[in-house]
Amino acid sequence: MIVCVAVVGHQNNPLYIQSFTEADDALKLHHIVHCSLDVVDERVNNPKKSGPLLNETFLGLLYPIENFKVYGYLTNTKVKFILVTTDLDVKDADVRNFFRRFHAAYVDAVSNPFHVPGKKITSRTFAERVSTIVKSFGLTSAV
Amino acid sequence: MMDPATTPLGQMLLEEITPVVMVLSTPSVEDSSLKNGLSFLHLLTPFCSFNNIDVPVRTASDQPYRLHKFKLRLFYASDVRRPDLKVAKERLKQVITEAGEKVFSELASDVPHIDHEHASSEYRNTPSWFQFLNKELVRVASFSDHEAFDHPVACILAVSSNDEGPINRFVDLYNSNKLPSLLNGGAMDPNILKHYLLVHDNQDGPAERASKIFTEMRSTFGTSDCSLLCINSSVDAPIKHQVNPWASHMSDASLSQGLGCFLNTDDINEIKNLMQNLSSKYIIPNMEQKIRELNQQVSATRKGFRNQIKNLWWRKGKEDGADSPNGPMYNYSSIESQIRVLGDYAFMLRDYELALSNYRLISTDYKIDKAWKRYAGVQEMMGLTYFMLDQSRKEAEYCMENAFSTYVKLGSLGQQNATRCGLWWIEMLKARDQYKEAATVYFRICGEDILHSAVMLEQASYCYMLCKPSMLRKYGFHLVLSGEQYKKCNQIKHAIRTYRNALSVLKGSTWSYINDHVHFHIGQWYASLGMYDVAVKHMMEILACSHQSKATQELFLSDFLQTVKKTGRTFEVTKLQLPVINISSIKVIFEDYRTFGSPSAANIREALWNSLEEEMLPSFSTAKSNWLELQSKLIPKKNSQSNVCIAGEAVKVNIEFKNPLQIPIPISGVALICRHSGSTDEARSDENQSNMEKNNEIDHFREMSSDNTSFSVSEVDFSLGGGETTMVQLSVTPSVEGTLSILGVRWKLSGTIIGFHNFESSHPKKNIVKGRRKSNYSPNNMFKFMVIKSIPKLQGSVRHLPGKAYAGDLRQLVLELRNPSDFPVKNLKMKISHPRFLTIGNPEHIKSEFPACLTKKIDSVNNDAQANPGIMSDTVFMFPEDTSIQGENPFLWPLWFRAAFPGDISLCMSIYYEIGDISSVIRYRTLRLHYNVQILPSLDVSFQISPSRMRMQEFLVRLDVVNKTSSESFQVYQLSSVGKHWEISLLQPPDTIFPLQSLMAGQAISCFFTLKNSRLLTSEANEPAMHVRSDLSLVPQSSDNLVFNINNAPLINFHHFESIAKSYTDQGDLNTVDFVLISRSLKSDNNSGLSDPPCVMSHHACHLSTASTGPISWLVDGPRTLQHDFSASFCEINLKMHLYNSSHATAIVRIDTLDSAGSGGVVQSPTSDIQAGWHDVTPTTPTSEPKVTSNAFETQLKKALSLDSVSPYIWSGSSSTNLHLEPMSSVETPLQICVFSPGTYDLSSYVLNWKLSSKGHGGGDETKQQSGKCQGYKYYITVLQSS
Amino acid sequence: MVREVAESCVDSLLTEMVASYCNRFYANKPELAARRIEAIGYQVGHQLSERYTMERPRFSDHLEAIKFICKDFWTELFKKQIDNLKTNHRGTFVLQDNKFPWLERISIDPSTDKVNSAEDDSFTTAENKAASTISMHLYYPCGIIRGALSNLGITCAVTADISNLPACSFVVRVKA
Amino acid sequence: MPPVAPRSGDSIFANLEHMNAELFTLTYGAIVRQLITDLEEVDEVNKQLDQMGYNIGVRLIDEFLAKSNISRCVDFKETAEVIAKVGFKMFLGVTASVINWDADGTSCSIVLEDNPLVDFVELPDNCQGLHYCNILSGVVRGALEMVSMKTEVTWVRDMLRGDEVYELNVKLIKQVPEEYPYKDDE
Repeated sequence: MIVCVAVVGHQNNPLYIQSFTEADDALKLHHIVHCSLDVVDERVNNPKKSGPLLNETFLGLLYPIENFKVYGYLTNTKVKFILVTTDLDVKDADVRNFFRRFHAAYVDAVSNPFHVPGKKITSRTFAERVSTIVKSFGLTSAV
Repeated sequence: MMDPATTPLGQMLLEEITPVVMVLSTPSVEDSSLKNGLSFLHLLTPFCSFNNIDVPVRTASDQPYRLHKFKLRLFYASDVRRPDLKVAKERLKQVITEAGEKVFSELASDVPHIDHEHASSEYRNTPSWFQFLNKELVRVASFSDHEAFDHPVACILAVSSNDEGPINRFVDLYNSNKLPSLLNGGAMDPNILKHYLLVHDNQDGPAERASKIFTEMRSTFGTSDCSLLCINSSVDAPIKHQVNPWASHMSDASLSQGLGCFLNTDDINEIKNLMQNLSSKYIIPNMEQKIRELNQQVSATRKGFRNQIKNLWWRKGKEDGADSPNGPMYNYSSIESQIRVLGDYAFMLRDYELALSNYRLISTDYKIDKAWKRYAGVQEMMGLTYFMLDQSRKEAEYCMENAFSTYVKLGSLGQQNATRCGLWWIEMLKARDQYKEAATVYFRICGEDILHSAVMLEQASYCYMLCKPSMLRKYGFHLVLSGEQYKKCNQIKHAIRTYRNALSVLKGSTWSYINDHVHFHIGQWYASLGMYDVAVKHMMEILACSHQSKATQELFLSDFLQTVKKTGRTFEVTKLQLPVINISSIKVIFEDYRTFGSPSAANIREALWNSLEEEMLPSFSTAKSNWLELQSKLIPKKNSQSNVCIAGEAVKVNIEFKNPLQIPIPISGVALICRHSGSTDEARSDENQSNMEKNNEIDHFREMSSDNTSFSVSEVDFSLGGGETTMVQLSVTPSVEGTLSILGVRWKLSGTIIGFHNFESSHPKKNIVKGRRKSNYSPNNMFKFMVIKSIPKLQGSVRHLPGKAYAGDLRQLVLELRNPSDFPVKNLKMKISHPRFLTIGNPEHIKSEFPACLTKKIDSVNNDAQANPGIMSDTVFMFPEDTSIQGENPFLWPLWFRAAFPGDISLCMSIYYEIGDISSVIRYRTLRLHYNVQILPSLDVSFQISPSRMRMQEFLVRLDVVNKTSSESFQVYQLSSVGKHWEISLLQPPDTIFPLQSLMAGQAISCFFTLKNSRLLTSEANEPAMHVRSDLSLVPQSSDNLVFNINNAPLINFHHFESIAKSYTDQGDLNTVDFVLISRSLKSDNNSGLSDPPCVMSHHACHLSTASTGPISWLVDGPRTLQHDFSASFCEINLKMHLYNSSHATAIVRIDTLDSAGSGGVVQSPTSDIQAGWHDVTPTTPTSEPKVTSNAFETQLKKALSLDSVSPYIWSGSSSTNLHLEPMSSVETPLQICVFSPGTYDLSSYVLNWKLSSKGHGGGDETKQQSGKCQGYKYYITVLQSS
Repeated sequence: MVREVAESCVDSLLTEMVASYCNRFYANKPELAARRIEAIGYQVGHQLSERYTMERPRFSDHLEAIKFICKDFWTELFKKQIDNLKTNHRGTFVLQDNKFPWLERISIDPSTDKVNSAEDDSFTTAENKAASTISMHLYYPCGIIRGALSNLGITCAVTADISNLPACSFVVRVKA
Repeated sequence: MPPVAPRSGDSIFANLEHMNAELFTLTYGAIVRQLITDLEEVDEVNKQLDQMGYNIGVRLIDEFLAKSNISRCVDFKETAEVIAKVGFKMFLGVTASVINWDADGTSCSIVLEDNPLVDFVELPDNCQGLHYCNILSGVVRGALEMVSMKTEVTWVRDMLRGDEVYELNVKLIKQVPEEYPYKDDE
């Protein structure tokens, strides 16, 4: 199951972090997301490591930590989406599909004329959309 | 890549993996060496590492090479065993703690800023205790029996010259049952190279005895294996060694002074030579020798195909060997052990190829035998060998990984080894700049020992920082992790240190959760160390944590407050984040020459006031009075920009406080911080103020807040609920002249900590009251005032002004003014923003009661309107000269209020007055009053006027009244026409119009009047027009018939402003009539929220044009029915047409008579297509006003009658007549028709074309047309056949 | 479902927006009006680029991004591509549209001036008002381009050149 | 001659030049945001939006009449219907319905389930009191004025403020006479 999703701005500032665990591990998840940025940078800066998926928005598995898997996605506008999950076997297709829908939601959120670029995303609609996407994660492999 | 030997790992290996020499000594030997504060072993140690020993060696395959760097490790026999873990741990702990203390004390007070150069360098010279720690951890794993390089290669037997029976001592020194387990346990070959050393202490006397014994030794043990060492040769005073060789080898450098005080240079050289010989002549050759032998054996038994097979078979054979975790026990004589020994010896003599080949050989065996520990050990060595050979990193890492994981699998057994292996591995990775990997290994070797793992995590974090590109976030994360560990085994200072470093990563980032956590804990920990000030500083960072959960917020706040309490003093800090001050909300309200009757008045836009006061203020007046420039002189140039306030009058500041938290916070003692300086010389005091603030704001502030002799500030306490925002008004009242500047605001958070906020540092939006006008206002000026000595200030209010009223409501109000000061004021003037709503009354009105005063008095000649012309025009109203306002009894003046039109209006009035004494800077002031009134729609009145056809200049008026209210019911009381030349009369008695005398909510009625132009009437002399009935009571005579005098103030004034509002210019138009409808509200029991229902309401309709068909009105006059005998002849009928020109210009009128009746309705009058029947909705804006749709009637009539057939007739006489009509005059012209058969005829088939000769008439307005065409109106004549 | 509106909506909205800013709010401060209009464009461009770059690999260099603007981005907006792209390989790109839709639509909009002058206090003659209106209109697309590029990590200055109408070329100068 | 039957909004919309709404939506949003920053007071923004709408309406009406060959609308009631059914559809691609007429047919409500202006929009707290769609009311007012109907248009319900629809109350103030001779057939 997905424990946390995050949007991180192009200056590596958190724009949106939402954890979906009842446990109070917000801090830990923040740390995990925060660290994942290092990996994202690494992936992007020396693409030789990222190999075939050169410049693809989907960065794949960033790193496993404890019992979490951290996936990354980097938009063309240098905005990062981070997905933290506890699932053991994650289908790549699912993650891609998730990020695609998440991205759509994000784009609509920043299309709100009152949203200030680079500021936290406070939109209620966005939050709702995200939670539905998260809930449906893995269930619908229908791309 | 650099030479492996020079890398840290290389160094470490050359240190650690070197031949071990076991030392056995007699007590007396120790005694004599202890004189130098050294054990015998320590005495020798410094001379056991050789940087250039230069010994020729041969490899197993007879390749000659030379050894340069060489080292021996000396151990007492008792120490040749696995070290005690507990002791080691204790020592580590102690070391770390000391390091903690040391580093902590060096900590810079501010958070270290991170830059890579600095960072990496910091790591390059890692805290020495790291290295020491790692070394210890490596050592802990030494003297294991599964590896051979810790096995002693030689043994030194030391006997003192004054031991008795030295020879025997030598013998029983080395008796097997005292030897360490390694040797007699069978793990290694017990008969190792022995060296017999006779130690002579020169202080015990001359060396004869020694030499005697020595010769004896040589005979017994053989010459080569014996040597004599004389020490303590300096008999006299102890000597200081400037470079003390032992110091570096002692654990604590403190007592390194006295070391070796009795050893003179000869002694030292002697020791040097001894060790040199020992290693070069004995140990190395001996090892070399051993290598050769072993190699031969190994190659004999294991090299070559046959041996391989044999070996395999054999191993398969002893498959059933006991399967203990470290595999079967291998005797030193066993081939496996020998191969291992061979490998290790080769390694120690730098013959890495040989070493590697043998390790390879043996590792497979161990693997097959499942001798995992040994296997791991060999893998480990292979890895290191690869490294030293600097070939195939892959292999090297693979081996290390392999070894490590195998050790780990072994659990507790392999733990120390795992750690050691890990450390070596890490060093290997670091040597190759694979810091990231190194970090992960660190992560893997932090075992369950918390302290240990803390250190490892910290080292890991450094690795993350060092890798390229550096991973600062992981660096931070691991620092935090290690910090937690440190905390767990309460190494608080380390914890703080790591957390602080972590801060450097987070600095300036918006990762608030992490940031809060770190700051908070640093704070807590500092507090636990009793360093409260720092603690507070850190905790303050996170107070406004709106993003945190309620619980967390409570935790933070309570902890913070406790800490503050612990400091024991009232903390005073700038930029305390609780509560948040909304800078943009700050608003300064002060009164210089402007004074405000109410707060609401202060909120009105300054521009509005200015426009209102324009005419009153002398500064605006064109006439320059002599004291005007005096005023400008009095205010110094530099102050002209800064505000003026009056001593004794409060300057108010509105500030918005917001509580970002979900928990309530009590705020107390909120007050302004001000500075008052007696001098009006701004510039200098500015200087010292600014630099004062620079050096230390706080003290400056405290000092400010303390002095309150020259001014007094108000203090406010309040409590902010969760997420609450409150606007607080603070005030400062200067008591003496000078300059006052408001520096900031101070408050106390829940009674413990005092926060300051400095206004001038933060630049607020300038929405100071007068800011809008003076856009060049700089914030500093906004808070700076020039205090002048106190002057009178009027207080004023308007009595019983309703908050809500119905449109048309007319009321009498009273303006009340007070002047508490004892100075007189003069030249009062007043100006009102909405004269349509508010006009100034006459003083006598106050006495007379309302509404009676409005009614007509019999004797009163109604020309009050002219009596006070000042009111008629909406200019400034001057109060009479003699008005003096003083003391406690108020000055009263009547005002009239009339709700002109529905909507919310804000009434502004400004009262100007001048100050009696001349010396003051401010000579005049204005009192600004402001009131909001909500006006509800009440009656909706509209008129329609159409010319009557009965008589010239007589009109039919239709009045429509709709009650727009929801509940009120009104009594339509009186209708009056303004002016004196319109007479109105009812067509039907009032009670038929209003059966129940009142107009219910929502009800609409309409009634008709006739309207006569009395002027015309008087000109015609048929009626004596003594007194014109311009007022008309609409209630039955029964009720009290007091008639409201609409030509009297205030009604006439209001009417005047109404008509002005409609922007009609020409008053003199005689064809327009104005109506005033007076109505009263019946005291209805169901009161509609209104406090007091209106008792008199007036509705005004202005400039209703009677001249609907243009200036020309006419009347056809003649018989209506007549008899005629058509059999005799056709009938001629004579008619008269009266024409009247109501315009100011002569008119030329042409009457065209049209015979064909069919062409009846070609012509249309300009407005004929307006749908009759609907009228305007209540206007919401003053400008849009009811337009009365005139001659609707005519059209209706036309429609009505257009059906019936018209039988032809002809106009006799000319078909067109031309007439001249003088202004305001009437003529009459004859008309004649011929009718041929009896019937009813409509004589409307004629057209009047009229034209005004434009001369004479001011053609200013376009509303009046210059020429036109009028269709004749219906005139029916019936002709009967006379019998 | 992709929602659609009549083109005239956008046209009249833009016309009115420009009119309001030039004639009502900043009647006598054209440079301020221009800045506001550009800012509006900037925000729109910023948001659109986010939207239109979904589902596509990241651009590895400036040229790629510019090309994207010329092709897909332009097509989304105007149902046509930029007709000609030039660059001096030192950070200046010239995007030429031979028939810039907005230009021809707004420039032949007769009612604009009438309506403007209705509540207009600055007395400029109709034709140079028309000219100024055109240039004012161009601040909007310039803003869009700048916004889009900056969101793609390219800070630049964008100007429009209408020396040969109806062709219109946008000059992008990338800040080094 | 009898007026040509007005074509349905959809058919006009179909063969009208149209484009995807995003540009329109975002542009409007940006304008509103900019207005707020420039004018500071929300009421002022409302006013300006309405003004802009009015000007647009004044211009748009001709195209509207032309495209949907609707003969002159005399009756207010009919006009309102046309605006709702045809006007909104052909320009914004959404259909509106006209409800609760008052007794004397001078006031009604135009109701929209959604409209392209407000996609993505969420009002921030400091902008309550903003009529985000105020431009629409202006357009309606302006258009109606061109067919000589002076109206007062006000928002009754607004989804951005949590209502379930957008409701626009149109109130006829007066019908000013046409400039040119008015044929009434007897």
